[in-house]
Amino acid sequence: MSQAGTATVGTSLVQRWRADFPALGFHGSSLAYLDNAATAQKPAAVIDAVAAHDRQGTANIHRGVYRLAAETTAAYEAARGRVASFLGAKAEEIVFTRGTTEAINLVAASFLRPRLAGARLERNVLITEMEHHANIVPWQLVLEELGGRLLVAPIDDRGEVVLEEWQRLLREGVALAAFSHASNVMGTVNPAEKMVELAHAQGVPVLVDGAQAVPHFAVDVRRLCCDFYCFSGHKLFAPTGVGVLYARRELLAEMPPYQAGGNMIASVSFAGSTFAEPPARFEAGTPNISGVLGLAAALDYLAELDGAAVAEQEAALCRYALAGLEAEPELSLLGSPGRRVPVFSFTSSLAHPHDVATVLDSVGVAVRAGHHCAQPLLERLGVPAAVRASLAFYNTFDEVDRLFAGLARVREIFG
Amino acid sequence: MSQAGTATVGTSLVQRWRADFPALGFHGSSLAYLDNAATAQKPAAVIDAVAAHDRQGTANIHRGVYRLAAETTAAYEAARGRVASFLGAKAEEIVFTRGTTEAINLVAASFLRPRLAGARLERNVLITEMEHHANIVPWQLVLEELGGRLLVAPIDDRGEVVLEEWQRLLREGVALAAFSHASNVMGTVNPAEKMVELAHAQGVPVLVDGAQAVPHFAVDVRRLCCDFYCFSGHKLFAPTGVGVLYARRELLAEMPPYQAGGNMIASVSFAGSTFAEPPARFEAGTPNISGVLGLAAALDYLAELDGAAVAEQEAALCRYALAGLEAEPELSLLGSPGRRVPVFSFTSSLAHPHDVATVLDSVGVAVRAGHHCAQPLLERLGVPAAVRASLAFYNTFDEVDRLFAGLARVREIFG
Amino acid sequence: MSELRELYQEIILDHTKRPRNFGPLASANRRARGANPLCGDRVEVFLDLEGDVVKGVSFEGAGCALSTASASMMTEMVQGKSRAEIEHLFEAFHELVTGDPSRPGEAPPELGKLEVFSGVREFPVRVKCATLPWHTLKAALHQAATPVSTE
Amino acid sequence: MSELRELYQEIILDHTKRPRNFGPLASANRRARGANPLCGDRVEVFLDLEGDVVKGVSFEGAGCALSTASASMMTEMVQGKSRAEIEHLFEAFHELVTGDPSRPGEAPPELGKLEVFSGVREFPVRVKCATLPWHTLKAALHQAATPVSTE
Ligand SMILES: Cc1ncc(COP(=O)(O)O)c(C=O)c1O
Ligand SMILES: Cc1ncc(COP(=O)(O)O)c(C=O)c1O
Repeated sequence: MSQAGTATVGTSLVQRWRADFPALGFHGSSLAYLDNAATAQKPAAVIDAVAAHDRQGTANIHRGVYRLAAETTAAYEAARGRVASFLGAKAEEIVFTRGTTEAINLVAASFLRPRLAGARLERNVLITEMEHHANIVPWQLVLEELGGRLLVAPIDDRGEVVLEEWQRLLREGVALAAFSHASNVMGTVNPAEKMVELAHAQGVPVLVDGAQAVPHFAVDVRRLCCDFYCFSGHKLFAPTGVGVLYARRELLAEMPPYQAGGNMIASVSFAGSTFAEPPARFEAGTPNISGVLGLAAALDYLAELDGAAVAEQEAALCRYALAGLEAEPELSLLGSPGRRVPVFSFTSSLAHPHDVATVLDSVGVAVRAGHHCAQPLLERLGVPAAVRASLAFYNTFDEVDRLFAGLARVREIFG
Repeated sequence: MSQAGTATVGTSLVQRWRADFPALGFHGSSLAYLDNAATAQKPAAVIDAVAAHDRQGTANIHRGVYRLAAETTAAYEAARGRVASFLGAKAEEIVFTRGTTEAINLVAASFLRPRLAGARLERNVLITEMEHHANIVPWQLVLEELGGRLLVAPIDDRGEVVLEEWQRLLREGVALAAFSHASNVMGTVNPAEKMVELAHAQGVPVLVDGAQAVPHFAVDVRRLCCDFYCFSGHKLFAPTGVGVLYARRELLAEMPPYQAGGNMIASVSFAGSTFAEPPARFEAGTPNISGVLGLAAALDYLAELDGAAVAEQEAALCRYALAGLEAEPELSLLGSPGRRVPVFSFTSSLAHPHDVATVLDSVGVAVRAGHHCAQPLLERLGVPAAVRASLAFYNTFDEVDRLFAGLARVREIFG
Repeated sequence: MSELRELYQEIILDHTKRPRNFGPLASANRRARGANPLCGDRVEVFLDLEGDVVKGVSFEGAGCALSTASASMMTEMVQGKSRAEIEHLFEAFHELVTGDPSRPGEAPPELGKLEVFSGVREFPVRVKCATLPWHTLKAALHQAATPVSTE
Repeated sequence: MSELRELYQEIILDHTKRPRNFGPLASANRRARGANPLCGDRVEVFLDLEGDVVKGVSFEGAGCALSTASASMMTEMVQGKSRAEIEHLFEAFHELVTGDPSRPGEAPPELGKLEVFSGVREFPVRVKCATLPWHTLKAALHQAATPVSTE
């Protein structure tokens, strides 16, 4: 497989990006990190922002009269504004969570639960067949408790949602529809605007799980028109322990609290308590302050990159990896979506995914093997596990070649 | 007020401790940080551990076959073991949360809720009058929803729980008793062993909120015999966004999941899902990996200090600050507990707490003013707000003197 | 230190210690409550509004020096003024206390002695203390004649 | 690279490709299921236990090379052995695959050709693959005669 003609962005530009990520330099050529869909490496700008905050003195937020507390609070709220502008939202529509999983749990607890507790006709939740466990199980638990069914829109053989089915199921008493903007297994980018539009045509509110989308393309929640959007910082080159729930202001305003404690209350007495306005109402206790600052630093870092060059490099890498994987006769790719992010899952007719991953690891290629927290999808696809290689803009053609070399080694051993 | 005779630990030792905290050096003598009960500054050991992890390459945990993932998982689980040994518990009894607030919310959701959902006679939760909102409101929300009363054991004029009342109320159909190991307002250290013993004599399980305790003295959950214990990393010189729930193994084993998503499941299908064993069952999604590693680094850092010297210095500082505050005629201290941590709240007859804090800030003393997330306690004490100065082992006599100088300035302006 | 003197000017301390127009107003036909729950400041504003004009005004409450002095001086300033004049005054006051500290500029003349609050701009966390009484007054002004509370 | 050859020795690859004693056992009076949900490995062990002694044993399932080979070789090794002997064997096997890689040491002779699994100790995340069949066998051994599943 030749790289000629595919590498459109200068190698030196990619090398400059790589230099921003200490971990890539630390491992040098001994590691091709191709597990970016699980978590991304962090640029020095993020690591340093977190460290600098703590080195220069931290304080708890929202309650301090003194300057250090006021400054920390201002920085925390500025980060909220930064995230809002990243998504095209308003600051008061941004709730900080631990990650995508907690964001979805928050919606399950404070939006779905109260809806189902009322005697509504709409008692079901509609998802798709390609969801991550985080976008399945929180709904299941509420539905089991309060009564209601999980409806599942099927995918076709390319790994794309069957839109007619999505549309049909939306009429089956749906209280909330939820789908991933991009699949963490097949890389499918769903036609989110269309899916939201179809849902809204039935008056159904929509949550979009953007965990695998935001690392790869720009998202504007106003254009999407979705009601909820969520993502994880750690997959977007930011620290672990911080994520985002965007929710339309009108929805947040009606939602009861999620967790309870400091910061989310207006007043407390033993007779009863009243709650703060959103977003504070949904951020009980001391938040992950340094994580939030790290997330803002990651967004700043990304904004300073040449966006067109990043997109071009990712697209070229994506084509190159796809072509190479399709060329191997022993491999079966899961899904062949029309629009995709560079996330590829496959099985080998020669070896189990775990063995493939072990061999790849031994040649310095980090990929994931398993069910990728999407057991129902893998069941639908008829495989118990798969290997997944997922790319970030900082990956190189050489690293993809390393993956191919590792797959050749699998053939040598198991062929 | 003279320091003679009070400073028993050599100044040079304290200066060495201070050198471990970059923020103290960064501000130099321009800042006396006396808001440690809100959040503590971080030692370089913690900041560097977090940064080093991300600089050397991170991976998501629990699901990776490759070495970097295995190493990260091992480090994460070693941190769990580290926390367990810190508390005298077993690793599988440690659940990582965002902080104390989330730990209590978890117990409210996965322990109290199922208990009250059953048709039990015990439908009440017993707390004390000195609790933080985090140890009040989560119970209120569950009690309001499922029916049950919040019982409140009163405190006496010294700011200590009236044990006879605690004992009496324990007989009033209590499903769970919860109290703070140390008060975040008055500094009171509650007789935790005794209070747990009294509860257990009535068969009542007990949660101890250790947020203000662990930064000041050693805690052994086996000796305490409590059922749940929780604390926040950020008050213990560790990063924000990580906290700990200890729960007895038998209790965790029976508790249903809290949040749902990746990592906490055994298997997922659209028909229903089964859940992992504790503690994984309670840690849905990607956790705050670097925060957890930072917490372990903080515990290691603290373990390497000369514990006796730390205790001596804190005790001497505590006596010194207390004597000085008691000597000012315009100040009224909230509580005068027999056993205490160096957390002091007071009001001034000359100025409102906010004005006091502003004046103190202008002379470089960071203290908190407000209700300290303990409105019911302040109501009981008859004050709408108070100033709080809270010390850590790294504070100095000079810094306490600076507080006194600031209070003199308050007298000048408002006297 | 000098910032502190700018903040706690004599006139402010005087109003803090001896608040004017303090206590309920018998003739009030509007009233509103305001609170800053995080710091415990509470204020209640009583208003005797005749048509568009403030005939009488008083306040009650417990708060810090800034909110008490602000409430006290506010009651003096708005006496006899129309809604529109008060709105304008509040805007100017808000501008005064939130402006960029590095570009002081002249306070508009209509503010009169309220100008002493210019020191607040150096203390952003205290802005709410100074403006709470004004927000509460505004709530009272926009009320129907029956008194309700706003928080 | 050489570690990899240590791990995937010929005999292991042979058992992976042509597992012995594969399929249900007609005479089975015990059976147990084991699973490693995170990687999708599934195994079922069938046992014909007469008194204390394994008269027949087979397995079924889908898994990686290591779990398949481990299951296959296990069925060969435990044939005709008593419970106590099997317990002992499992302990030795466990020791073999989890031992400190930097201190290799001799494998106990009773392990026989199971020794080829010593390469697993270099791959701690793969230990569960090799031991899953053994855990499942143990579950079957400790069962009452009626078959139940263990996960
Ligand atoms: C599509 C999708 N949704 C949700 C999640 C859960 O994200 P987190 O573990 O950060 O909460 C992931 C990541 O694994 C994902 O890929
Ligand atoms: C006694 C007590 N409990 C609970 C909390 C809440 O801790 P966190 O905000 O870290 O969740 C605090 C800290 O404010 C506290 O002092």
